[in-house]
Amino acid sequence: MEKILQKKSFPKWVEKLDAYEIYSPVKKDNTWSYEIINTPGDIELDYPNAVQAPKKIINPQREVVLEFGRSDDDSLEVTEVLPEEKSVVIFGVRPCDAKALTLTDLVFSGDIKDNYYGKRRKQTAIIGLACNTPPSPNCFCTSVDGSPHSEDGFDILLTDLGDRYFVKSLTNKGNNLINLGKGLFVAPKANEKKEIAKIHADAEKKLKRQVNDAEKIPPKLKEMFESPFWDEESMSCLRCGICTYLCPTCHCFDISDEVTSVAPFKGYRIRTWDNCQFPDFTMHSSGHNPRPDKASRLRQRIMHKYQYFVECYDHYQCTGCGRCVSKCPVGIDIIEVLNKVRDYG
Amino acid sequence: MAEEFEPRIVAFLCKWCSSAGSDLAGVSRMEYPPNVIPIQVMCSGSVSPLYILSAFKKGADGVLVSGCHPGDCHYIKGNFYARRRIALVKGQLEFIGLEPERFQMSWVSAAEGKKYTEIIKDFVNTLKPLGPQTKLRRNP
Amino acid sequence: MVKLEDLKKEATQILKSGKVKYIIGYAKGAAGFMPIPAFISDPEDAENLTWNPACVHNLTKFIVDEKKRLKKEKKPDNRPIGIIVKGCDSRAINVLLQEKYIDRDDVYLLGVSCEKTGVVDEKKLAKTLKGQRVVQIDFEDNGNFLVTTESGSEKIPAEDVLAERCIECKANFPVVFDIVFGEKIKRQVDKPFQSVETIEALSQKDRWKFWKEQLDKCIRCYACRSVCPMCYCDECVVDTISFAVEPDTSAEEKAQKIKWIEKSPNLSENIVYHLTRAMHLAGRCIDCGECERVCPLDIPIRFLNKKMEKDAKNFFDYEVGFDPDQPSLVSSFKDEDPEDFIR
Amino acid sequence: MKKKTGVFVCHCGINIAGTVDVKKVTKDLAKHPGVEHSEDYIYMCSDPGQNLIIDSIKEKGLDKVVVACCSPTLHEMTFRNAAKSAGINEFQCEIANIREQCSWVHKDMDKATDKATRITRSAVERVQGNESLEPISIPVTRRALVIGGGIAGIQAALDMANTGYEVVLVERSPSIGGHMIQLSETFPTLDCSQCILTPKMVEVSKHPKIKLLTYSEVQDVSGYVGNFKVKILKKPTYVDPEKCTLCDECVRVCPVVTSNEFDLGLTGRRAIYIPFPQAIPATYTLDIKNCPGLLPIACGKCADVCDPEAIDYDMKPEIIEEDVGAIVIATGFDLYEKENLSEYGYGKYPDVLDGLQFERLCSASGPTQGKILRPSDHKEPKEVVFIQCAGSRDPELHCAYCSKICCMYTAKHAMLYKHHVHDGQAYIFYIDIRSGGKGYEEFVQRAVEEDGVIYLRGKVAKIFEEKGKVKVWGVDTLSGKDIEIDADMVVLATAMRPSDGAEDLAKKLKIALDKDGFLAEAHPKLKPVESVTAGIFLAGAAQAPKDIPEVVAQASGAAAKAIAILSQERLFHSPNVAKVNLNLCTGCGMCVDVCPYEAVSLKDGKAEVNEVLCEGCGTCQATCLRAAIEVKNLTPAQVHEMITASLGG
Ligand SMILES: Cc1cc2nc3c(=O)[nH]c(=O)nc-3n(C[C@H](O)[C@H](O)[C@H](O)COP(=O)(O)OP(=O)(O)OC[C@H]3O[C@@H](n4cnc5c(N)ncnc54)[C@H](O)[C@@H]3O)c2cc1C
Ligand SMILES: Cc1cc2nc3c(=O)[nH]c(=O)nc-3n(C[C@H](O)[C@H](O)[C@H](O)COP(=O)(O)OP(=O)(O)OC[C@H]3O[C@@H](n4cnc5c(N)ncnc54)[C@H](O)[C@@H]3O)c2cc1C
Ligand code: SF4
Ligand code: SF4
Ligand code: SF4
Ligand code: SF4
Ligand code: SF4
Ligand code: SF4
Repeated sequence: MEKILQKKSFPKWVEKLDAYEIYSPVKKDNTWSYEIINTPGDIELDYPNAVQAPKKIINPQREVVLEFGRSDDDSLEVTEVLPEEKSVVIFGVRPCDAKALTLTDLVFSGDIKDNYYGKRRKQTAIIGLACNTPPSPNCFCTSVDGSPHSEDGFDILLTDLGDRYFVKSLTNKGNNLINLGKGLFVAPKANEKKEIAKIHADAEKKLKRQVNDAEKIPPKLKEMFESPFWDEESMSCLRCGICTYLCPTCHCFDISDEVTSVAPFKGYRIRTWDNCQFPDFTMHSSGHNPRPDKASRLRQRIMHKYQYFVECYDHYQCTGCGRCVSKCPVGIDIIEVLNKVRDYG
Repeated sequence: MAEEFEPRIVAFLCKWCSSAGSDLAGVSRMEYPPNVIPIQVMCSGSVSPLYILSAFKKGADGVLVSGCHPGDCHYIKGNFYARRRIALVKGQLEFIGLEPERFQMSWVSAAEGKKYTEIIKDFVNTLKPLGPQTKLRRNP
Repeated sequence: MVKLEDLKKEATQILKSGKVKYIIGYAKGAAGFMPIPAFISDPEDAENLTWNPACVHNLTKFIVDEKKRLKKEKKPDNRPIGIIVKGCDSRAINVLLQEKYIDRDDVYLLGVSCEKTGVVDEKKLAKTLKGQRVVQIDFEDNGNFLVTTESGSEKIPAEDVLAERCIECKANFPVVFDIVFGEKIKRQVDKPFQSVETIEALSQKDRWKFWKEQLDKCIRCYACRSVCPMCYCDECVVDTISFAVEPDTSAEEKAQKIKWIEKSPNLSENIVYHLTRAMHLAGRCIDCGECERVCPLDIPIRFLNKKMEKDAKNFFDYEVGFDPDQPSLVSSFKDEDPEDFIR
Repeated sequence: MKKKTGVFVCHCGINIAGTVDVKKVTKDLAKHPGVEHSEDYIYMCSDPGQNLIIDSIKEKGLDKVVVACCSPTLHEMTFRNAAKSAGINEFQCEIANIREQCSWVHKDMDKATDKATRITRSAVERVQGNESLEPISIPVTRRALVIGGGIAGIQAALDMANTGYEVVLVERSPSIGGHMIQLSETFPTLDCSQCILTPKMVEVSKHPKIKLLTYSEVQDVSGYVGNFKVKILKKPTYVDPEKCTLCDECVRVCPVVTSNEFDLGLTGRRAIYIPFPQAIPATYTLDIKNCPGLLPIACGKCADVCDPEAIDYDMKPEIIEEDVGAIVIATGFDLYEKENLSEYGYGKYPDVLDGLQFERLCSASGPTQGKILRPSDHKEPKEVVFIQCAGSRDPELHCAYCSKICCMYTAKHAMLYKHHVHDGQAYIFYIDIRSGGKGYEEFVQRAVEEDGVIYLRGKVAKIFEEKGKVKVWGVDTLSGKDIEIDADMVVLATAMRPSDGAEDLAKKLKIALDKDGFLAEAHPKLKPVESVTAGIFLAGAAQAPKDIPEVVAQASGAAAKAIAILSQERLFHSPNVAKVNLNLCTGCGMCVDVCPYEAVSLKDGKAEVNEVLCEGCGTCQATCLRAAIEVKNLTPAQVHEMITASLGG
C-alpha cells in the first residue's frame, strides 16, 4: 500500500495509535535514543541515527526468563517469565537497523525458535524512515547489499518529501496501522512517485564511504585465520564492548542466575547481551581461553560478520550503519579493515 | 493502618572496640532498637567501600561503620586508614544524591556501650522519616 | 610551539638507533580529522606521526597493554617503548611508576606541550561548527585553534571547544619526560573544580535526579574502564568479565568469585560499578578525561572522579601524578585528617 | 562439595529464650541453604549441651557448626574445642551472638527473634566459607638480645639470664652503666647510685649466660618473633681486654687531652682511657677519633709502654651475627642540649650547668671529689638557682612533654647542695611540682622544711653573667613580683630526650616512634612494654622519661614478656592471616604501605605475607584494589554473603 501523509496530519495519525506502546527517537542531553513517548509531539523524525539501534527494544539487554525460589515446604518452584503481551510501534527506524532485524530473525526465528525474541518481534511494528541524507558520516550500507531506502524488515517505510511523507506499507501489520488513520492518507500522484525515485537515487550517491567488491571478502577471510594481520589491526583495540553492543546485528547473549535473597531463597534467571570483545566471552572453566587476545577477538568480530554468517545464511552480518566506526574510541574502522582484507596479500 | 517504617541498619563493628562496646551495652542490659544487624570485622580498616555499597544495594536503609577511637586501634593505625577511606565514600554517596544521614561512621570504645546505644537510637530516629532507601537498592 | 618536524626527527633517530622497541604516537585516521593511536617500529613510518589538538587519546594505556603482553612472552624484548605524552598522560606515567606497574626505563617519554590550550572536545567542536565537517585542526598562537573544514579555514578561540578536563587542567605540560617538545606556558586555572561544584551546588534531590538519569543509560560496555590506564587489573573486582582464570586457579577460587554486581545493566548495578570505579581511582585518576570521552552514551562519569580528586585535595591535600614516590592516597594518612563527620 | 552445617541455638536459661523465640530461630535456620541440622538447648555451654553438639557432628557427619549463643569472647573457645573433639577442624565453628547483641538489649519478641535469625544466618554464611586451618607454629631461638646497657638493659639482661636464657647485651659506649652510673645519690632514699649499680654491672660481666658486647652497635635486624637475625658491629678498642692489667701506664704517656664525656666536659681525658674506674668491661679504649693516627703510627707511645702488649693498632671492626628469639630495647635518653636554650645563654656560661653535670659535681668520684665548687673559679657557690622544666613543657620552642623526673631530681639537687654547703641558699623556679610516687611528696617536703629550699613558682626570663655572678631574672607568679637573684651558679633541669640514634635503630627494627621521638609502645595502657612488633620489647627511658624504680619495673616487665616467648619451644600464631592471590596481585605495594606490622613485602613483583607477623587485621584487604589479598576466614566473599544474609536480600 502506498500513500501520502501530510506532515501536519502525522500527529493525528499517531493519536489513533493509542492502543500501542510507541517508541521514537528522542534527544536526551546530546544523544539520540529510542524511548517510549507520551504524546505525538514527542516524535522527532529529523535526527541522525540513534546511538543504540532499536534492537534494544526487541532484544533487550536484560530479559528475565525464569523466576525461581524455594517454597514453604522446601520444594523448588520455577516459573517461566515471558515478555509482556502488548502491541508496540517503533517510529523512525533506519533501513540499516531494520535490515539488521531480518538478520537476527535468521538466528532466533530460524530452525530454533526463540520465544522471547519471536514474541517481541511479532508484536512490534517497525516504521522506518528512508535516509535522504546519510545519518552518519560513516554509513556504507550500499556496500553490504543495503540501501538508504531498503525496505527489508519494515512494516512501513516513510520517505520525507518536505511537507509530506511518502508512506509505503509492506506488511499487513503496516496496512492495519494505516487503516487506523483512515482519512488522513491519500494516494500518491505520479509525479510524486518520480520525486521519490529521484530522492532515493540521490541518497545513494551521498554516501561517503564504501567497501568495493565486498563479495571478495568472505573467501579471502577464510584464508586469513592465522594471519598476523589481526595482530597489527588490533594493536589499539581496547577490548571494550562498544562496537558489538552498539551493532544492530550483534545478538550474542549470556544467561545467569541472580539470587536476590538467600532466605527465603529467591531469584531470577536472566538473559543479558554478551560481547565477543570481552575476554571472558570464551573463557573455559579450565582457565583455557581459545581467544586469548584482542587480535583473536577482532578477528572473530570480522569473521563472524563477513565469513561465518555468510556461510550459514548467505548474508553479511553487517548492514553498514557505521556505528562501530564512529563510536570506536580508538578509530578502529571496519571499512578500513575490510578494504585491507580485500587487498591483503 | 500502615505499619510504622522500620529501617534496617547494617553495622560493621570492629572486633576490639565497637563490637566489645556493643557487647557491653548487652551486658548492661541497655535497651536500643532492634533495627541494627551487627557484622563483626577485625578492624574498621578492613571495611572495603564495596561492603558499604553492597549493603545499600541489598536493601540496607542505613550503614554504620564503627571502630576504635584514633590512637586506640588494636592494630595501631587501621582506623586512620578507615577514616580516610570512609570520608571519600561518604563524599561520593552524597555526591550522587544519597541522603547523607544514611551512612555514618563512629568511634565506639569497648567501654562506650552507652554511646553505642545512643548512636543506634539516633540513627533509627533519623532514618524513620526518610523512609526506605530505594536509590541504591537493587531493582528487581 | 611543538615543531612536528623535530618530533619526527627524534622519533626516526631513536627507532634507527634501536633505543626504543617502537613508538606509540598519533597518526592520521582513515576518515575524519580525529587521529588514531599509531604503533611505529619502522623509522620510515615516523613520517606518519602527527600532533594536533585532536590528539585526545591517553596513549599510556598502551604501555599497560605492552606490559601485559611482555608478561606472557617467553623471551621478552624489554627495550623501552617510546611514547608521546601530554601533561595529563605524563601524570599517568607517574602513577604507573608509583604503583610499580612500570619501571622508569620501560618507557622513553616524548613529552609534548599542550601550549596554552589543550585538546579539543569533538562534540563541542561539532556544535560550534554547526555540522560543517572538520578536515584538520591545528594549534595556533595565542590560545586559538585553526580549524579547516570542507568549506575553508577559520580561527576559533580554543576555550570554546576545549575538552572540559583541559579547562581544569593543573599542568598542561609534561611533569616527567625524556625529551620534550614545545614550551611550558602555564594557563591560569582559577577554578580547578568548577565542574564538580556545579553538581555539588544542586540540591540532594536534584543531584539524585541527575545521576539516576545518567547512570540509567549505562550499557556497561566498559569502555570507560577499558580506556583507562589505571584500570589495569587483570580482573576487575566488580564483575567477572575478565576473570583472571589461570591454570592454577582452584575450583574454590572460581566458586568464591564474588558477585558484587550482577550482569544486569540495572541502575543499582550500574551505580555500584561506577562508585567502585571511582573509589578505585581515588588518588589515581589523573583526569585525562578519556573515560568520559569514550562513553558512547555521553554519561559524564568524569564528575565522579573529579569529585574524588577534589575531596583528596581538600581533605588530605593530596594531588595525583606529580610525585611517583609519594605513598598512594588510601595507603597513607595524616593524624590531622578530617573526622568531623565521625561521631 | 555440599556443606553440612549444624546450627545449635542456646536458650541460656531465659537469658536468650526470654526475648528470642528460640524454637522459631531453630526452625527457620533448619531451612537455610546448607544447613543439615538445627537444634536448640537450654544451656549449650554445659556438658550435656556440648555433648549434644559433639554427638550431632558425629551422627550427622556435620562439617560446619554455628552456635547461636552469647558473645564469642565468652565461649568461642569452648565450642571450638567441642567441635575439635568431635573430629572437625576448630575453625569450622562460628558463634552467632544473639545474647549481648540481641536478647539482652531488646524487648519486642518478634523483632528480637527476627534479628537473632538474621545474625545466625549471617554466621552460617560465614562458616560456610571458612577454611580448615591449623595454628601456625614457629620454632623459637631461645636466646635474647638486649640493646643498651643502662640500668634498664642491665636489669632486663640479668632477669632473663637468671631464668636460664642466654642474653646478648649490646652497649654502644665502652662501658655499661648508662646514665645511672653518673649519678651521685638517688631520690627518694638518697642512696649512692654507683654503690647500688656496680654490683649489678659486675654480675653482668661475670654471668655465664650473658654475652656482653660493648663498644658495639646493632647494624641490621631481620626475621620475626622467635627468629630474629641480628648483625652487630663491634668497633675496635685497640686494647685487648684479656691482656690489659689496668696499670694505667698508657694514659700517663698519652699526649692527647680531650673532653671527658663521663664528666660531661667538666674534666678532660686522654685519647686512651678508661671511662670511669668501675667500668665494665674493665679495660681501656683507644679513642681513634682523637688519637693522632695509627697508620703510619704517628705517636705509638702507649703501645711502647704497655708491657703486656695489650695494645693492638691492627684491631679491625668486627661483624658479629646472633640469632635470638626476643629483643629488649633499652637505649635510654640524653639530655636536651643547653645549647638550644637561648633564654639561658645557649650553654655558654661556665657556671650554668645541666643536671647531669651537677650530679658529677656532687659525686664523690666526680671532678671535685664531691665538693660543690663552681667550674669558673672553683669557689663554693653560696646562692644556687635551680630551674625546672628547662626545655620541657614548651610546645612552641622546645619539648612539649613533661620530663617527669626533674621535679624530683631538682629537689634532690637542692638537698644535696645544702648537705654540702650548709650556709648556702637554694632557689628553685618551677611551674608545678609533680611528685607522684611512693615517698616522693615527702621528699619534696623535706627539701623545703629541712633544707630551707626556696621554691619560686614562675618562669625565668633571662640569665646572664655579670661581675662574676650569674644574674637570674624571673617572676614569682604567686606574688606577682619580679625577682632578680645574683646567683653563683645555675642548674638547669633540662628535658630528657630520646638518645641519639633512637630513630635510626627504630627503623632497623621496624618499630614506631611516638610524636616526641621516644619508642612507641603497642598500647599506652595495656601493652606498655611491648613494641608494635611481636617479640620486641621496650624498657627504660627509651620509651618515655622515667626514674630508676620505674625503669627497673619496666625492664623486669620486658624481661618477663621476652621470657614468655623464650620459655616455649614453638610459638603458635593465629592462622587467620592474610593470603595473596598471585594471579591478581600486580605488585603495587599498597598493602605493604598499610600493614601495621610490616607483614607484607614485595617479592618478585608480588605481595608476600609473612604469616608470623600478620595479625589478620584486614587493612590490606580493604586497601587492595584487586582483591588480591584477603584474610583467611573473614574474606570479602564471606562478608558479602554475611551482608546478604543479614538483610535477607
Ligand atoms: C640529672 C639526673 C638525675 C637523676 N636522678 C635520679 C635519681 O635520683 N633517682 C632516679 O630514680 N632516677 C634519676 N634519674 C633518672 C635516671 O637517670 C634514669 O631513669 C635512668 O638512668 C634510665 O636508665 P636507662 O637504662 O633507661 O637509660 P640510660 O641510663 O640512658 O642507658 C642507656 C644505655 O644505652 C646505651 N645506648 C644508647 N643507644 C644505644 C644504641 N643504639 N646501641 C647500644 N647502646 C646504646 C647508652 O650508651 C647507655 O649506656 C636522673 C636523671 C638525670 C638526668
Ligand atoms: C577515679 C580513678 C580514675 C582513674 N583513671 C585512670 C585512667 O584514666 N587511666 C589510668 O591509666 N588509670 C586510672 N586510674 C588508676 C587505675 O584504676 C589503677 O591503676 C588500676 O585499676 C590498678 O589496678 P590493680 O590491679 O593494681 O588494682 P585494683 O584495680 O584495685 O584491683 C585489685 C583487685 O584485688 C582484689 N583484692 C584486694 N585485696 C584482696 C585480697 N586480700 N585477696 C584477694 N583479692 C583481693 C580486689 O578486690 C581487686 O579486684 C584511675 C583510678 C581512679 C581511682
Ligand atoms: S574495536 Fe573499538 S569499539 Fe571495538 S572493542 Fe576495540 S576499541 Fe572497543
Ligand atoms: S558491524 Fe558496524 S557497521 Fe556493521 S552493522 Fe554492526 S555496527 Fe553497523
Ligand atoms: S563507557 Fe559509558 S556506557 Fe560504557 S560502561 Fe562506561 S559509562 Fe557505561
Ligand atoms: S578515570 Fe578516566 S580520567 Fe581518570 S585516568 Fe582513567 S580514563 Fe583518565
Ligand atoms: S595491594 Fe594488592 S595488588 Fe597491590 S601489592 Fe598488595 S596484594 Fe598486590
Ligand atoms: S591482615 Fe593486617 S597484619 Fe595481616 S598483612 Fe594485612 S594489613 Fe598486615
